[in-house]
Amino acid sequence: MIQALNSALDVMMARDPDVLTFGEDVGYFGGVFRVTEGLQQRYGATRCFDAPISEAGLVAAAIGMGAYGLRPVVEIQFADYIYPAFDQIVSEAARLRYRSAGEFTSPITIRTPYGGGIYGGQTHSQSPEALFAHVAGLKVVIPSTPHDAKGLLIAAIEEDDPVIFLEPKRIYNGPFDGHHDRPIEPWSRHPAGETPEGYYRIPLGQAAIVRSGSAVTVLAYGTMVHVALAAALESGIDAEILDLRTIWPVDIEAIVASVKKTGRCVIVHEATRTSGFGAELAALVQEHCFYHLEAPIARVTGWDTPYPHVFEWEYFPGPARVGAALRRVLEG
Amino acid sequence: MIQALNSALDVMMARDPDVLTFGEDVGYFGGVFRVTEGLQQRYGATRCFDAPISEAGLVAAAIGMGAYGLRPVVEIQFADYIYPAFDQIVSEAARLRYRSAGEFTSPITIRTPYGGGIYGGQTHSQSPEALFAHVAGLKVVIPSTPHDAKGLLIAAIEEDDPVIFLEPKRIYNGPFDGHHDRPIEPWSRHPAGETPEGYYRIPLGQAAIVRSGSAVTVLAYGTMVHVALAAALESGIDAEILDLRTIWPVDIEAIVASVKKTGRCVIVHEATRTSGFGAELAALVQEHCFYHLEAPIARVTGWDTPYPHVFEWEYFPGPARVGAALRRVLEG
Amino acid sequence: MRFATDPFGRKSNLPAAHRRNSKPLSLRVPAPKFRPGDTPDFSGLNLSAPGAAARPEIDAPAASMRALAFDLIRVLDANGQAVGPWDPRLDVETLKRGLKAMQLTRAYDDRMFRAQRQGKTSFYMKCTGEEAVAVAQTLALHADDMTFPTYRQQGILITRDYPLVDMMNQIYSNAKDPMLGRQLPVMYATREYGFFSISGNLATQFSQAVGWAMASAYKGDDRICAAWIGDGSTAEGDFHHALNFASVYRAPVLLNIVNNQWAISSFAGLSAGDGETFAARAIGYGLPALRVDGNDFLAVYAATHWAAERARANLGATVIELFTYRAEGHSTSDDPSKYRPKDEAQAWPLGDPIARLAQHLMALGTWSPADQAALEKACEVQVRTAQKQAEANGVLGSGQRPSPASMFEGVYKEQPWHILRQRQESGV
Amino acid sequence: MRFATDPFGRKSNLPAAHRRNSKPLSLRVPAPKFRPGDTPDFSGLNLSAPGAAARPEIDAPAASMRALAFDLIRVLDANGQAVGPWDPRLDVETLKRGLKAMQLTRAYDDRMFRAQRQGKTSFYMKCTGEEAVAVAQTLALHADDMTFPTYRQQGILITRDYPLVDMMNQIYSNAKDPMLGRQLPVMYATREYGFFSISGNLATQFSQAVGWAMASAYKGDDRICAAWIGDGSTAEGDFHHALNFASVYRAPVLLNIVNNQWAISSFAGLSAGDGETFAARAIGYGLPALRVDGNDFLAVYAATHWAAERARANLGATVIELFTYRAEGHSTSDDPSKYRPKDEAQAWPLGDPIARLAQHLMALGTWSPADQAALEKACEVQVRTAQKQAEANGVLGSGQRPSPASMFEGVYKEQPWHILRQRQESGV
Ligand SMILES: Cc1ncc(C[n+]2csc(CCOP(=O)(O)OP(=O)(O)O)c2C)c(N)n1
Ligand SMILES: Cc1ncc(C[n+]2csc(CCOP(=O)(O)OP(=O)(O)O)c2C)c(N)n1
Ligand SMILES: [Mg+2]
Ligand SMILES: [Mg+2]
Repeated sequence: MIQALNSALDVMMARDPDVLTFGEDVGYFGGVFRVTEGLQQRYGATRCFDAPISEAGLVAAAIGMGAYGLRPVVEIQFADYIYPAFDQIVSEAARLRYRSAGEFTSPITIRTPYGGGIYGGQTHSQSPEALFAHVAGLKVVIPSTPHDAKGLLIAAIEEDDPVIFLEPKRIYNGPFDGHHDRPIEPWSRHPAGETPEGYYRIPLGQAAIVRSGSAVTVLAYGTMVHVALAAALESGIDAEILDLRTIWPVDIEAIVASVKKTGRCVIVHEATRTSGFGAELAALVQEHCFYHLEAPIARVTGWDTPYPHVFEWEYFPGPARVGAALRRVLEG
Repeated sequence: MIQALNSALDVMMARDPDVLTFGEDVGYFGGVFRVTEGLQQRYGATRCFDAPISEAGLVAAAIGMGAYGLRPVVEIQFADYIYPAFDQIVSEAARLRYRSAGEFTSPITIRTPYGGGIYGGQTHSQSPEALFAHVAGLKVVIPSTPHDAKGLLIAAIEEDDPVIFLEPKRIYNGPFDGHHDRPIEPWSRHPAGETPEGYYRIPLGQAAIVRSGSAVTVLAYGTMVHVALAAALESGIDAEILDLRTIWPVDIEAIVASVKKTGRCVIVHEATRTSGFGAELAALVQEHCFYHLEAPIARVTGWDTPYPHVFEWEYFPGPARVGAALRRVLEG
Repeated sequence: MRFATDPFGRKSNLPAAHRRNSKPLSLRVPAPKFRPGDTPDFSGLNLSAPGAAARPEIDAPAASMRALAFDLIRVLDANGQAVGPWDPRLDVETLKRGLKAMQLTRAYDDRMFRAQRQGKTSFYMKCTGEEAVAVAQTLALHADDMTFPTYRQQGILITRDYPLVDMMNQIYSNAKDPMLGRQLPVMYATREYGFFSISGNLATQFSQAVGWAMASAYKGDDRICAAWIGDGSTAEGDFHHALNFASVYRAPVLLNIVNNQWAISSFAGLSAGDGETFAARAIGYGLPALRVDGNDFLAVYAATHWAAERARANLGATVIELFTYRAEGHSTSDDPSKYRPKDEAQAWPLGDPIARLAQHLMALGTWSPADQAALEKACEVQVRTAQKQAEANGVLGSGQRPSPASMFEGVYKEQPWHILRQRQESGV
Repeated sequence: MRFATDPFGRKSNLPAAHRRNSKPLSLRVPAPKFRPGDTPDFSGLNLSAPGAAARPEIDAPAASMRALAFDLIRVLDANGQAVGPWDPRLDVETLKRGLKAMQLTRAYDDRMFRAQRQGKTSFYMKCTGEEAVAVAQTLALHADDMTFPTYRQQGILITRDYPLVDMMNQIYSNAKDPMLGRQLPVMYATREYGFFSISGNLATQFSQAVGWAMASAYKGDDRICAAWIGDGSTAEGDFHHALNFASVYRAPVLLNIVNNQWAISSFAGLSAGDGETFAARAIGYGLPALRVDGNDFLAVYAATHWAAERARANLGATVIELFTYRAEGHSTSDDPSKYRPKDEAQAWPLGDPIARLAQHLMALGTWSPADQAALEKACEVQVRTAQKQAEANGVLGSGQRPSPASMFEGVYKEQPWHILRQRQESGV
């Protein structure tokens, strides 16, 4: 997925001189996860450069650049460190178009690795997507494969509105289905691990059905898509799995169509449960599909605690927990 | 409600020399809403003082004071300005006890006026409660009457964990039921407008049934409690209205008991809908009461736009909209 | 290696020779010199004499001009004469243009303040006493240089001839409000006039401006950018980010600190630190700092022009502290008599920017009290005329306002499904 | 009053006399002097001579000592002699205590780094080359003064005799981990030893420390407080808030900037601004600043002691820049040869703090190479012994760890219903 993201940036920087990228350690070094590797060499230090350790400052700079007419892509080194920039994102980038009646806009993309599963402890593991989904004016995108990552990042950069682009770092180097005790699989063996060369886009706002089924609908995104697939496979339950890809605005039609078909719904995310994005999904599903629902909608999520270092796998909502929820909802 | 909050601070400062309060304009001037009026005179400038315009700085100072052993109460002038302090609240205050295994804690209270209805435009009207409800380690409290405001603020100050104390500014000076075209009512004419002298506490985590009913449960807090009451009265619907008072941890037993009784549920808040706290409430209600529900849970909320100055009353979820939802849910 | 015990019985690892009884600490909470009831007395104020501050070349290294962060650049002397190296030697036409823009700004403020009191709008903020800041600075910039203002730089729009009627339409949130009724009064925005959307959240524009300037430099453009921030707002992190980014990337931006000595009820001592100037903040970032009498039109013009030339020459950012005084309340919601002496504004030794520029023109022999009276009258008429036009489009509460459906537009470029449904649900 | 047209055909309101063609702007992106493959050469570095910096009285006004923000306080000369007014004249016992603590810190780092490479833990961070910072500063404080460290001040714990075994238990997240397995390695916290919980979020502790110091002053306590921040982290807003609050409330706090010249792969020029020192940041806040050779144990001790005395005397905060060099990678996840010359650490002209203090003791005639070798050996043995004990409690992945149910505790003082239910749901 790293190469796919790198390729998306490469493609867009080649196509559009108004695209530039910066962030902590992204210039000469190419980013702590190497997503911007080679870009400074290829496009020069004024198009791919290091920023001071100032998340608020670099997002603010991006907003100013966006107001000028550029399309900056900034990296926040870990999603856990996005909070210093929260005011600039929420009060400024998100509202600029609306508050200025279109005089100024924020065509900026904020990329950041998120999620756990790497023994990163509580400040290298967080999943803050719900905080951004609550903010009118932001779009929130989360890919689950290299193929999607590239197409979605290109679409995000082309967006005229600010996009929070969350990259599930646990699957940077290969799909991960939650079986941490099994050998690591590389993307090269995964069908969506292959990335077409050059430019292509995956429109924002469209979910993908990654597995068809009729017994229950699973709503997932990021790493959890792979976990859900494993859970379906292992439980033998005929689950239909939707990869939301864009968290907000979400693909409501795809969700409603699937849940109306299956009558049951399990929502999976890694973030803490309370007021997580799963709550919104549950609310939407019951609003739109109430009369089709045959069991309570279940949420499988991270627990409402900080991400605890040594309890990584007790915390991570792995296939066993998803499988149990599938069974519960089917019994429901 | 202003006097009630002032009295809570007064009572606690008199009882406990470790309680002190500061914030922008709270010292000599007594706060832009006068909540801290007279406290500097009474307790001296080192116990009630002005802070620089630095929400992050003042929350950080409070965290440091809390680590020392004090119980600081800080004011954020408007909830709309809490975002610069987001990192200090979310990454620091909320997690300090957990991450240090109890070596250090954050017994701090962050008071802030929130909500609309005062023609404040988009930066004096926001309702950010959901953002804090998502963060493990925080408690979130919202009073709806002077009586509760005082008892809850005292309980919040006595809490050993950080509390976000959101004050519905539209009802600072009197209950407001959403009928902006009617004369303003003062608290003196409201039964819960009276505040006992001296010390009393309302425990966090307990909802209040402000109106019993059997047809439908309304979950509300802050200003919306009064709106919901008006809607019930005007629609003639036998609604049971719960004032949550503590948003998180929420009084799940009270909610479940009521919804199991009525079989229907309407959730009302002023914040933008998507990923708002109403989503969590809807998710919880359907998780706990699925088999008792006779209609989809309805959410009546602010729209997913910034709070628009001239469209105050189109935006505000007033009694007409709540009434319509009540009817819809009863038909459902 | 065990801890020793100190005189308080606590373990201590400080060698005995250095251990000391310490007196109990105490917390210092600073306060302004004068409160209601006090007689304001600014005689102790350390002001440089007019003409005294040195004027370095624009390419002088920042480290060579640190003294300017503590001096005060002044050009107009007590007799209205322009003195010293910072005299910008402006032609009379420009001086008169400046005077007129300041006067118009004041007239506009007065009318809009009154309109709020008449219930025609919800809120208003004046810049009385600070008109030279926005007006002289705008005149010293190119018309297409970008500005990132606070709510107290309405003078930029007025100097750039943005229509008064449109400003008023915004104040009234009426049918022709360029902000479509979405914004609190005074939150103007106009791309055409190079005026960035004012934010209700203090300080955020300061670091954004640096990004804009970086973009201009990145594109090989020749437009520079100026940003403003209040003394109180410098306490926000964004201030620090702005100075750091401006320094690191040598951004062509003017970072203006409007020190009007008050932030609502809080005095500047809460953000300036221990008796230091705001300009001194620049030193730690290796940026040049100019500290200027903000009520001296010529000094403000000259400093701004110097900094603009420096930015245009690719030499980077300058921090300018404009030392002035907020002569009126913070906003229509404020009552300053609650926290400062009523007559403090009158006692302010650096006077009023309009009176001082008029005095200068008179000293030059090209202006008279009658001219000044005529100008005041003309500005008032111009404002009244505009006001009539604007009120024909409605005032707050009149019902003449943008279509409520527009409230659901512009959250995103295209309206997503959920907002569309919410509009339908709203019935508008 | 219409816009004129400037030479670019754009409207302009700048008077003709001042309008100018401007060359296109360009964006400056700074870079370190040396990259992999280059030969590092620090000969251009402007270092004050040992003994040269002046030593003011602790109650001297900050404005009188601005020069110290640009000088470098050094005590040890090239021959290991202590020279100049900053010589703290420490007794030999204290010097040896410092040497031992530094050596133990280095030995501890080496073992824990190796343990990570052996898969016994997930992560580790060394402070190699920077040991004098934490050790000398801790010795110059009282044992019950509070500290707000970053992840590179493990030397504080070691100097205060916090048990090595407990530190290792934390690194291993084992059954006896004082942090209950909840935290990434190196995120220690201990109230008893006055060591605040290290945060993964950079810079946050800096302004919290000021709050702690304000509390101490408010209570009339006599404990002061010290905080540390890295050069890179000074770019965060919290740095600015810390200096501002410390200045405004005259908080008894030492604000230490550890300038080890690197922030992961980013050089200090990204946070220092245009060639300025970090100490210079203090000037704008009216705070005294000391810039110190961070590898000179005596200089660090003396500067810290000076600042501590100032704080204890209720004279407020001091900013100390400790100029040092991060001799190893940022953490076990880092490979510095990717972004800087491999031998840059060796080329660093201010040497190694342990070697320099040992040299000083030898110059005093109370230490020998054999003593030094014995100390190294003793520290290694001490660390190995502790390691064995700690590993008996488990290492990461060994299964010996706190009870999983404990993961649901301590989010709040009392476990609320939802966390209780989640624990039940989890089955632990
Ligand atoms: C982030 C934020 N915090 C607080 C406020 C509330 N507020 C509005 S104006 C103001 C005072 C600003 O003072 P200053 O920066 O000196 O500007 P001035 O009003 O004097 O021009 C405050 C505290 C705000 N708008 N935004
Ligand atoms: C808010 C935040 N942003 C980014 C990071 C990632 N990060 C961890 S350490 C580091 C470099 C810090 O450098 P410096 O402050 O110089 O300290 P040093 O490591 O040199 O001691 C970065 C960028 C973080 N932990 N927190
Ligand atoms: Mg001000
Ligand atoms: Mg560093």
